[in-house]
Amino acid sequence: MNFIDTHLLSLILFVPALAAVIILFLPNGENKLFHWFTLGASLIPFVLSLVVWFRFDATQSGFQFEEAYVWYEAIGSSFHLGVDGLSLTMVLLTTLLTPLAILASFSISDRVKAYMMLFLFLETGMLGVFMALDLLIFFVFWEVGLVPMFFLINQWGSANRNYASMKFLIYTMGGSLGLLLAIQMLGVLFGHFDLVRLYEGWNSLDPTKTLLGLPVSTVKAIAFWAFTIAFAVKVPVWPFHTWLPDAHTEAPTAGSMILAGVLLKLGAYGFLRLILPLYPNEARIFAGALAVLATAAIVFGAFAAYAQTDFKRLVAYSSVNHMGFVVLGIAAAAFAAGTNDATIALNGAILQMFNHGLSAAGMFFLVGVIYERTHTRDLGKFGGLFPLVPVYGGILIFTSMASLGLPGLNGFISEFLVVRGAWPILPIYTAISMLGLLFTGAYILKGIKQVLHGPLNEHWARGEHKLTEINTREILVMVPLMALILWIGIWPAWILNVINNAVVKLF
Amino acid sequence: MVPLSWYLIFAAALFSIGLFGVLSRRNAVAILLGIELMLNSVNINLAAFWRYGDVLQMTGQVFAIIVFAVAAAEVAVGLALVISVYRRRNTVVADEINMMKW
Amino acid sequence: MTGEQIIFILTALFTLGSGFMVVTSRNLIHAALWLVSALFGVAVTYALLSAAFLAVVQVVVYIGAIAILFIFAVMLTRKDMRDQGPQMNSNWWFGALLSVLVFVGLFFLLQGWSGMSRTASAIPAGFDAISELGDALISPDAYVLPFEVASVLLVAALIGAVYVAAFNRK
Amino acid sequence: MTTELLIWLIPLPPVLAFFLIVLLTNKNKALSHTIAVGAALLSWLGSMIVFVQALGVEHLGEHPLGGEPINWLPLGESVDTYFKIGVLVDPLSAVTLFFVAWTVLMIFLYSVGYHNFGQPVGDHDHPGLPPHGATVEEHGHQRSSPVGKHVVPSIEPMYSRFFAFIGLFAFGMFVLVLSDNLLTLFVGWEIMGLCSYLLIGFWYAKPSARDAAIKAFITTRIGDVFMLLGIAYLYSATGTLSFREIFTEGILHTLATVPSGVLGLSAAGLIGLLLFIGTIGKSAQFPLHVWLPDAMEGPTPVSAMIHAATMVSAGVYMVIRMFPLISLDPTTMAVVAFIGAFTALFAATIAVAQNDIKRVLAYSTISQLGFMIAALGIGAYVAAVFHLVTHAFFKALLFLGSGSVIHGMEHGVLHTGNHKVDPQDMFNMGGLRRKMPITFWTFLIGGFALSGFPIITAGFWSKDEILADAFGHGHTAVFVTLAVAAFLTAFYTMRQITLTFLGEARTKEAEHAQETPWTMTLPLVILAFFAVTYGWVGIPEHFPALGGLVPNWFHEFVGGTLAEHPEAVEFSVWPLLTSLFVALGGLTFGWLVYRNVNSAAEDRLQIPVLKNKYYFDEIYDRVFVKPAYWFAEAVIYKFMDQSVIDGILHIFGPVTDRLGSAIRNYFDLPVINRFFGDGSANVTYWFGGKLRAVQTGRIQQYLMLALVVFIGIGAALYFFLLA
Repeated sequence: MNFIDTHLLSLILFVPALAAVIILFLPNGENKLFHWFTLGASLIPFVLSLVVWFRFDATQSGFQFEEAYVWYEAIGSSFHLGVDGLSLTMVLLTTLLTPLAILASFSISDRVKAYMMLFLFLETGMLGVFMALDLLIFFVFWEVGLVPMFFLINQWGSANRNYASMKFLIYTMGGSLGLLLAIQMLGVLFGHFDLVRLYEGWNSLDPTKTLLGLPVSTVKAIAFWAFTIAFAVKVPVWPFHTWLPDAHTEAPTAGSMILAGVLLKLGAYGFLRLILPLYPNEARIFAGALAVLATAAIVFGAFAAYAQTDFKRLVAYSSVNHMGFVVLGIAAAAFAAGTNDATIALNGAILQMFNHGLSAAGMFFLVGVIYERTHTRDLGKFGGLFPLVPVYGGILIFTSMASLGLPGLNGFISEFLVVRGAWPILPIYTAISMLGLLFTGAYILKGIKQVLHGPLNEHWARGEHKLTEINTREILVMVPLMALILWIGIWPAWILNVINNAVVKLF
Repeated sequence: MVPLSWYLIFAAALFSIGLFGVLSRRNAVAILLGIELMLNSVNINLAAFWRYGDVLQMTGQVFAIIVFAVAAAEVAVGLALVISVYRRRNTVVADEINMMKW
Repeated sequence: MTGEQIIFILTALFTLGSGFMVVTSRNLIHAALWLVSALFGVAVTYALLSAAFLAVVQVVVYIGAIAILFIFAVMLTRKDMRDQGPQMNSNWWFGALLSVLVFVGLFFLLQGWSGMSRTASAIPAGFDAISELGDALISPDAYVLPFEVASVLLVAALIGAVYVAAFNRK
Repeated sequence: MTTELLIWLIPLPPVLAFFLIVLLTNKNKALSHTIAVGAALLSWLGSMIVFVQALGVEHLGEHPLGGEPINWLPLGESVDTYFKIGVLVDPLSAVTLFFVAWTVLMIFLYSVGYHNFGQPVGDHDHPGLPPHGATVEEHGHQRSSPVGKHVVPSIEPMYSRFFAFIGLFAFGMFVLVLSDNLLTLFVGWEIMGLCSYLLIGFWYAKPSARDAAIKAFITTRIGDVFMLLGIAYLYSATGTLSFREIFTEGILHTLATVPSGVLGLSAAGLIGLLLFIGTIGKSAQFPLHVWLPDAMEGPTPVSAMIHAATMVSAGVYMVIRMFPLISLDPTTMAVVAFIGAFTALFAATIAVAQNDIKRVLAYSTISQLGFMIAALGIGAYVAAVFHLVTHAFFKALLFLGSGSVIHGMEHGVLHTGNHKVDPQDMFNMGGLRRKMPITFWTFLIGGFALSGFPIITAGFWSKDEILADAFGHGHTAVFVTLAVAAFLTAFYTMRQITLTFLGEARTKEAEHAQETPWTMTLPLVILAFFAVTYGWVGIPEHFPALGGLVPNWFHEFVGGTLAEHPEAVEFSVWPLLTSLFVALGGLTFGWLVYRNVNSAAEDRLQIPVLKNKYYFDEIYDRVFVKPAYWFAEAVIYKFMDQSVIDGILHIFGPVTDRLGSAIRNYFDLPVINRFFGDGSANVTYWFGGKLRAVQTGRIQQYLMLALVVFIGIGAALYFFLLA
């Protein structure tokens, strides 16, 4: 047990990858075996991360469960892992959503082996980003996550998958180009990539000196934007968001769940983990610009979602809208770092990340459920399905309401905290983003209206097209999500406590 | 007394003669004969260095013995190869054994 | 010029002459026989160097075994006992040139070496070279390992030779 | 059980009922309604106990019940900055709790009968549509039926679901009333918003119901987002949302003096205004009133829930709750007064021209809420609360009564089988007083209370107090506006009663209407009791003759909520005379005009502009809804995202493509490929071709070559290094 105790994070990180390798040696064609094996393998990190969660000491500052190994000594990079309240929340989200996404992919019958392997590799990639305390490792995992997702979209996606997957890949790669350069620069300057030491070293640079022949402030500003654009693409911040509707829409259901649930969080996590601590001054200077973009994402995202006729696209745009609140909170915190308002805004932003992970994954899954049965996502082709699928309808309304930010469910808490935190700092942007909140209601209700309500579309009522009710497996996917949505909505203290302590200690 | 240089020059001369045989003879067996001469010249050197160096150290003679063994092995394998080639290609002329040509 | 020197010169001339005949005689049988005489000259040289064991082995192994092996090989690889065509290849002159060059090179190198004119010290009284050699060959402190390796090599060569020269079993 | 714990527990039974019904018992109708009604009963019981205990507390306003709040959101560094929630029962909560508990229980009970429990399952009923009736075998009491079969009302297909929804709704209201802070109040507020959406759209398969539900949700949400901003502002300005902490002298003073930077308002003014916008949405005040009449698409108990007991009251309740804050800024108060008074009159004029029995009541509700808002705007705190309570009782009574009427009419429709007859149109009714006597009498009481029929009805006392306050404090404009609105109220109420119950039956369906079962009439009777008697607890002391007979308990009790006990206004005869005149005059005038009107065509008040509600729906559709959709689709999605952003991205594609092919054609192919690539290969090939001659395969030549090289290198080394 001692080994497990001291290597918890490594185990969480590499169990999926190991399982993926084992899958390689399983006999071909045994789809059931792949399904259950992958599910089992993805549950191990979940259980382990629960262990971490309960052993985590929220009152302590700094990173916990740290592990450091020699990795690339020549350039001063070490394999340094560790979690604080911020990353632990995200790790938990990832390890929770992955088994659910895998359970959701049980309906996949095409090249199951490769699919499941990609999924497990994807999990490792995402977890690595959240755990890494070394910039180079961070970047490596950042890119590692990209590849499986590209193939998931490209191979198992729907009609327009080539376009979508290329757009996703190129967009993100383009963004991370600057990130890599900036990371290299930091590495060259300091001779190491260790985040904990960089927090101190980078900020204690004498601003009057010159670096690489340029004033420190200029170098920092350039590096700031390099980081920011990489993360902004991933979040995505308006106007870097157009890859998102395409990728989400074309990805297979489970892919969309993970894409919306976790991958978008990578960008926001980057903001919180790297940009705010490393560039407090630049972040304050450019917070206004960031707030404009966030507000644009909230408002335009909501409008664009409202304009959709494709159910999945509607949900995809809702992600732009919701992640806008995360960025708004970050912008506010950047502008007034250290104040109580900033703390509240960051609490809201991080909780919103978690909440959006739950509700967006749920929404994408529900879209997937109905898509699997009807093979269409066109809102105009549904209508009045509620009597046919009452359980599905109930779940859909519940999840939609979480997405809409109904009080009593999780989304409200985080959105309120963001609004509360941002209001005294950025009142105008906050006020404008309320317009987005209003239209959030409009597009959610539009979705429900077109799918469930109204006169029954007889096409789905009988015959071969008869719509079947959501099955037990699919309900099982939704139950943990819904339980958490409700739990956080009613009693958020258990998670907010961890987040709050991290925020107070970190910023 | 015969100085060391005499032996060495004698060995060098014998070596050169052997070398000439190796380089110039057409017959593969003759080439092996040349090699024998060269090996012998080396052996002379070894023996001479033993005699003119520390007599109590037997290294030179031991080496000479080992060279004998190697020479015997070389001749055995070499002649076997020649015979084998002769069987297949009906020639022992080195110029005609050029299967390894581009 | 001492007698020893005279004997050496005679032996050397005899050996070199035989060697020359080995590489030049048209008839391979003759060449092999000339080899025998050259090896014999070398054996005499060993004797001059007080290496009695080597001299004996030279006669027994080289002349007795290897030279005879050559003669067999020559006979086995000939359609008839007569030699046809030239025994030298077309580049023989170049070979000769290179040989001379090598000799000249070696000569020059030896000229430049300080130990060239060294003379042999007397063999200590009671020194038995043969038993010393035997001890050296089987002593674990000395050369037993190379000796054993050499024997393994011989066995391998023997088996290899049999294998290579054996009739094609196809 | 301590009172604090009991207060915490009051909201729980309905929400537990919701989850129980949804998850477990939704297949069993009887069990579902038993659970729901039982839950309502439990909450009612708890509320009554708390109410009675609250009555027994001296100076409840200063020492409200509720106990210590608990930490809910850990925020910031210390427990001091954590967000705490708790419960609070002060006089305002207590009286609200009283009427909420009663009306909720009555409505739950009423729903059992309204949704035809005990009736057979319909022939062609479909989830999502109202029941169409079921054909049953002849039972012998309808001998006129020639085929031996006849149609009776059928049970609602989604019966259990209805009880689940109203359970959640009741939960929301209890949460709202018992909250000690604005955030949980908002939680309850929004849960009710969701429930109203679900309940208005209960018959979701009807496009009209579906659209009405969305309209209700979105329209109220407009107010909600502003309210949320107000909450955020208040929270950031004071660091707390707890009523007990906000309504302290220091904080209120700070809020009143700190400028907000917007329109010259103080912070308190802006917060008040933002919160008030929430009320405008929730309580359907002008200009966000449009959703409420459409909300009539829901089943009638829902209308009663929304209009009387819960949702719209919630809006007014919130303003009353925040009155100490809102009253700090005169500008905000003026806005509140103006909106309230204007809405009162505006909605009353529309109500005059409506033919749908429920729509009349809907506009009447808007109008009455306007009264309360206007009362608050002029500072008449107690009068507003009083009217809120009495209105809740008599408006619930009226809605349930109208539901009873509709139910009776539907019975008639099923009997005749003529489904073209709208059972809600008053011109299809008439003479129902004989068919449905209990409904008639209770409706009459409710109607008179609404009109403010003097002395006996509760509505008179509360409305009179508002008018007296307006007059007494010199708000003449408000006074006149409200007086006119009150006159119109009496007028359209009498119009309604006349058209529905009096005269002769105008259709065959009305002739065959039937009295409704006890589950529906019992709530009517109980509510009618309160509609009359509740007014007597608030008779002004100086009222001629009656004043002083009963102590003005209400004023004393509710006034204690505020830090400064509000003074009762001086008695004046003018407002009394006015209210007597408008009530009796309106009633008489209404009866006179409509006793002989037999069809809509004869109704001279069917003015198009009134009938079409001043075209607000159309205007909003043109000005907001359609442009919003156009903006969303054409501008944001099609133009900005797809044309501009993706367009720019798609430029990258061809440009990169061109660039790539240019590089390929002009650099890669000629330079790299042909010169360097092919060139180096060619050179290698050429050399190889030349050099291959060396590879003769002849061992002696190799050896010679090696020797040559060896000698060469040796010689070179010798000459360059050793020499």
